[in-house]
Amino acid sequence: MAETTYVEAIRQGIWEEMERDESVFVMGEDIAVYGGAFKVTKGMLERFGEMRVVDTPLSESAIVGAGTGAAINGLRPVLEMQFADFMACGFDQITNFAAKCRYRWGQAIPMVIRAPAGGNIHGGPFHSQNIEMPYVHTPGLKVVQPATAYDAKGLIKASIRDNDPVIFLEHKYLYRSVKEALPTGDYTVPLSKAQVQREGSDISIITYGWMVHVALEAAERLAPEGISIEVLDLRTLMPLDRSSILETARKTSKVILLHEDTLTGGLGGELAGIIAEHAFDYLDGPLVRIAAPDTPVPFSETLEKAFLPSADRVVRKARWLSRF
Amino acid sequence: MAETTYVEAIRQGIWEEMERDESVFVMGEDIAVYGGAFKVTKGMLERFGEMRVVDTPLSESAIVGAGTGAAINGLRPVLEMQFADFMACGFDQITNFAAKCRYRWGQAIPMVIRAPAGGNIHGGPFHSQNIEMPYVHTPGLKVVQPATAYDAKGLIKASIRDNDPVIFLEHKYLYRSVKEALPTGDYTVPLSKAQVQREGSDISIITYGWMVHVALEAAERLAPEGISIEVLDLRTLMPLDRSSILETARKTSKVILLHEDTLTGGLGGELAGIIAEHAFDYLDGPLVRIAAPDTPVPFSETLEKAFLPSADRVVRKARWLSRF
Amino acid sequence: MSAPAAAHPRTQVDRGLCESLLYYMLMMRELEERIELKLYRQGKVLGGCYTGRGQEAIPVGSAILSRPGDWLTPSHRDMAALLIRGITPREILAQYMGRVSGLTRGRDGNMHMGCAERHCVPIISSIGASIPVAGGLAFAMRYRGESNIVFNYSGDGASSRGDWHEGLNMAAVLNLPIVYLCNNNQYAYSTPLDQQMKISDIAHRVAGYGMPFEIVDGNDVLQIHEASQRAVAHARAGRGPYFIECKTFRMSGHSAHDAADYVPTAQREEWSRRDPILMLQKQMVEGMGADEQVFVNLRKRVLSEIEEAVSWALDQPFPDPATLEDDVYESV
Amino acid sequence: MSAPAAAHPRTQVDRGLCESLLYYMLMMRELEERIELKLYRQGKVLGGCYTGRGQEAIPVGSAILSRPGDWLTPSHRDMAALLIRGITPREILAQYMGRVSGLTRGRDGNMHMGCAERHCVPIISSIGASIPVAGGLAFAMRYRGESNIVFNYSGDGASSRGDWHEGLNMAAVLNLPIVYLCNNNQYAYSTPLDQQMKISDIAHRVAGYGMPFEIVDGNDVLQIHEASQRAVAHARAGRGPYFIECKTFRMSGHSAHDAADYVPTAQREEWSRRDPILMLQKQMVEGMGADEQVFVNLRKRVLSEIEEAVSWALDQPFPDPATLEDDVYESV
Ligand SMILES: Cc1ncc(C[n+]2csc(CCOP(=O)(O)OP(=O)(O)O)c2C)c(N)n1
Ligand SMILES: Cc1ncc(C[n+]2csc(CCOP(=O)(O)OP(=O)(O)O)c2C)c(N)n1
Ligand SMILES: [Mg+2]
Ligand SMILES: [Mg+2]
Repeated sequence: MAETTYVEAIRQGIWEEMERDESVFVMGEDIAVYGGAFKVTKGMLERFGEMRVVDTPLSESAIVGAGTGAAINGLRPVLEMQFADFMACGFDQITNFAAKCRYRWGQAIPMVIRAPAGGNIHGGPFHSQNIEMPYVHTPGLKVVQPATAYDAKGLIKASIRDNDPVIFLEHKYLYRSVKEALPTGDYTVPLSKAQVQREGSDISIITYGWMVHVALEAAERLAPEGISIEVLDLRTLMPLDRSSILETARKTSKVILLHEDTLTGGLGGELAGIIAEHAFDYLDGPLVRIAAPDTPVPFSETLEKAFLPSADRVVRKARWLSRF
Repeated sequence: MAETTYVEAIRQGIWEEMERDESVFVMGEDIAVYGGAFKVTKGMLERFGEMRVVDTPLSESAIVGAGTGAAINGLRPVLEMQFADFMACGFDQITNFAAKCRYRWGQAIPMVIRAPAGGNIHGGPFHSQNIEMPYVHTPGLKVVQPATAYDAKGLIKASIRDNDPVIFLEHKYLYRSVKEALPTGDYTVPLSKAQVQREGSDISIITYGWMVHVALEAAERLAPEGISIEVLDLRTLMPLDRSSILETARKTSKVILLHEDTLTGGLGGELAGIIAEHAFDYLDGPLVRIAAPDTPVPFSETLEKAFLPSADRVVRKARWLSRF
Repeated sequence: MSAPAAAHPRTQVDRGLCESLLYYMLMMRELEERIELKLYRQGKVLGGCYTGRGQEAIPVGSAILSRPGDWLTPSHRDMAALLIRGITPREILAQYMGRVSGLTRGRDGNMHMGCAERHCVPIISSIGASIPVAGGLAFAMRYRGESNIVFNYSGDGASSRGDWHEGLNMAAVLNLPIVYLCNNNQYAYSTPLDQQMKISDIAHRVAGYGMPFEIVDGNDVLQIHEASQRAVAHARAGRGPYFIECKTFRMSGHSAHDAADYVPTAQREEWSRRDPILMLQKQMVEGMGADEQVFVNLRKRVLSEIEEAVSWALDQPFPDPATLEDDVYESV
Repeated sequence: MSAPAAAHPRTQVDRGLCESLLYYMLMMRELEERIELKLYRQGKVLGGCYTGRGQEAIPVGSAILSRPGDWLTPSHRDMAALLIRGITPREILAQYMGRVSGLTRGRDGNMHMGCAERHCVPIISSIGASIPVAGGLAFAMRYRGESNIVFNYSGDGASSRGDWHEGLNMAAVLNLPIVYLCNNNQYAYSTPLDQQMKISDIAHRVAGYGMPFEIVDGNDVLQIHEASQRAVAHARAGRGPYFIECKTFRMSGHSAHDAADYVPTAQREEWSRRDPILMLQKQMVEGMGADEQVFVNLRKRVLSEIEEAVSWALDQPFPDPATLEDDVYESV
């Protein structure tokens, strides 16, 4: 059976939802004729026409504002930010308006904002950032990041069907580096459900996005040493699947919180807060955070490599924690 | 000796720095003739003139961008956001440009962005938010929030003298509700130094801003019950004073992390992460977070009161924790 | 005040329409007075308190043309737009007082109100943000091939915001059915026009988007009504957005706490002679022989409706704190 | 191409100036070719790779007028502006290759380069963001009463951004000494002008800020130089900002990975006949009797300088990972 890449899985997911539901449309910069900077919307213009595949001027704030307006008026917009980094230009519209509509006036905003995020592509400070936290921190928004092609397709479809605004973070490095055979036919992956990607008994690694693969690699390397790692892929970062988080923490009693995003104010802290409050009695060792250091994302290979959390670092920390 | 309010302390601090250093100027909406929405810049136009007290059009992004440009070209801008909530409109300039200048090209940005933040003033969803976290999470920025008039003056002066961009959060409820006698003469309060506001031995409450006062009230009420509370006021949220945080955690072994900001992705998680990793062996009970729930800030009194963390809630949680 | 191109011939207006316009202007005026001068001072209205005193002609002359399928995005000085959409003084008063029966059920305050059923987007505090949002509302109308349109309201201050620019440009490029009503009341909070921009007419900025525009006397409801008719016809016909700049004046402080000392007395006095309600009444007397008694009766009716609504609203409960965390996400 | 008001008489240019202009245009062209067609394909340059092929006249004709105290905020198609400021091919090449001796010491990549000492702000990726920043740089000049000015460079795409609007308006209101060079190369990435705006001249938008503007042939370096002289004189004299729209064309994909299939062949061919380097050479031959040998020599000089710089840059070390966390904050 043919394998489908992560990027193609997202494309298929959007495509299928557009076939299913006339109110779904895509909008963004360079997404129609060009098919998007990463080709996620390739071919859609030809299939769905100009009204449903909308190229816009270079105006992130207007894209988000217009998406929100369209959602209020009965459509289901799927917006593309060319790079997640530039979502900062629409920050006010997202956090002050879209996120608060349901609470303020009971208005659903069934909108997805897709954003290619993450590093390891030599993108430098402006094209490599992980931007989940300000959105995780905004009540009213949901935040999703798939790690696999299967989840990418299932989660984008679930996000489009969801009646709340969803920030859908796509990892640029995974676009073409992961693939798998996908089921034919319609399926979705539910939001706010984490998934154990590898079972283990000694240490839990809680993570998401590209780092799921880094964690799995580390787990593989640690197995022969008799260190059994459980890898929990959060998949949805807000609202978090607290019960899966607490369950794995209680099971192994030792937890590593791993993310590509920078350390301070990253999701690792939130996870530590949940676990240290609600599973404290089960813990047999410190909660260990592994993250990028608190710097912009550097460009040069030597620096970017040192910046990004690696399987080596996870292996070393896990060994240390296992001796606790 | 006459007492000085928090708002007046900030005004004095800026004023003195403008007297001291010709390169300091203030810029923002309605700050010149009108003296600012909260009157922090009152009288400055008359004293320092139009070139140093600059009214701008309603353009937050341009204010921040222009401030950054002025800082690059040798000035020390002190920018006012009319409400912290609207800083969202300048998010890209702050996080993508100002924050990264030193790292990218060695360019110092000695700029302060002042922002009236926080609730308890019936401001509703758009005029009550605590917005520290996206900035705490941006390497290159410093984030400060004073809790007392003394610190307000000392910290604004230190922030203006600092050579990195500082987000200076002023709590609107404290503006006129706290005051004290201030030393005459020049003084500063160093950034990145937390302060123990009350010594105690049973439980540490780590907090900042208005919540320092809530914590102190709770401590006062708990004292007769024999529960001795230590209150640590962070004052600077980024870079954090990790050693003071760890010191109080190790001292009391029980910690409450308290903030007015909403729970998920709030600073409490970061603090939990630091403590659960680096003081794990000292802990005698779960790390308890007390924060606002994950909702927009509601307007109506009944709701806002339920939303904001209260001394009652702190007292109840502290009693529970003390029995651990 | 001049139109961009040809002068427009004055159309006939009937007396029924004028009475309707007058009713809404009076209702807005009196309701806001009641809120600001009584309820706010009595501490029944908390937080900020903004009014559109002197600007009533703008929402009234335009929103009266709206159809049920249209959407409106009023600014904080356009209460009458809500009234025209069928939102009641009861609901508005309960909103201002943070009661659960208010339009936002106490979650939001004062003029931050709107209503999905009646197609009014509650104001977005971030000034200018409603411009792109109007674009999206209108986009959905084009998407479905409707002839509905959006009425967007904003002030001079908004025209300094990036969102204003992005939103107007996008509307022009995508040919969206929007009528923009710009209330140029000469101040953004304390900032006079000449510190906001180096031009005198905001409408001229709009030429840079390739969009037709007009400049009208914002205190003359009939002028606004006429210009709006042209604009509405243009937008409904699928010819894209249309911009109307209404020259007016804020006959109050920015909000109730602001004494507006920064406004020169002469300027305020000049505009106080141009009260839009008195202007319409004069037009009705001179043009259609209406007599004072009509106005007295109308005002009486307005005041008694307000009276009734105030006592109703004062009886409404505050929201139950137990509902604090509802409605952040869809409950499933 | 037309100017806004009166036509400007052509000023005399001397041959020395022309040679200087030609040198920088050639250097930019050849250096970028070397980077894109060799180093990038060899994997020596990672990440994106953008060039300003066909647009060299714009930075060259304008930045040549800058004085040491001026500041420049070049866009991603203005490498020659950096060269004119004294930044060397060595530094640029090391920058592209992520070496520690590059302008950002490997922290940032390719054209994201600048230099505080030589008063060039490295490009801010968020398109349009440099416009408000230019305002602040210029504000500091006014603050100190200097006659220095800012040269700001941006593209047609930038004119859709809110920052563009906010920044230009603020510059007009505060009367800031800025010369804006807008390279209207007819595309923002894949998006042609008519999908970006419903007007044909960006400069006309600037009228809405109350700012003088000109529209020039962006491939004619002498026209740009002349217009820039007027603009620079205006700004240095304290008369505020000035906007020059340069009609040009992007003779490459958006970046090295983009084949630009969306550009109609006829359009590309038309513009390829208007190469700015050949145009200047023609003007030099026809107007001042320069002969081909001059051009051949100049090109040789450029190529050998590049050769030398490439081998130097290839020898430079990559940054030491131990320095990863330096320079986020001032070290005290
Ligand atoms: C982005 C943003 N910045 C600042 C404010 C604070 N503020 C509220 S209204 C206002 C003035 C608005 O002026 P204008 O658009 O002319 O409307 P007017 O109040 O005159 O009707 C300001 C500065 C805001 N609401 N949003
Ligand atoms: C805010 C923002 N959105 C999107 C991008 C991605 N992007 C980089 S360059 C570009 C096109 C810019 O067009 P223009 O301003 O005309 O400059 P040109 O590349 O044509 O010289 C885009 C969309 C960006 N850098 N910044
Ligand atoms: Mg106004
Ligand atoms: Mg372009």
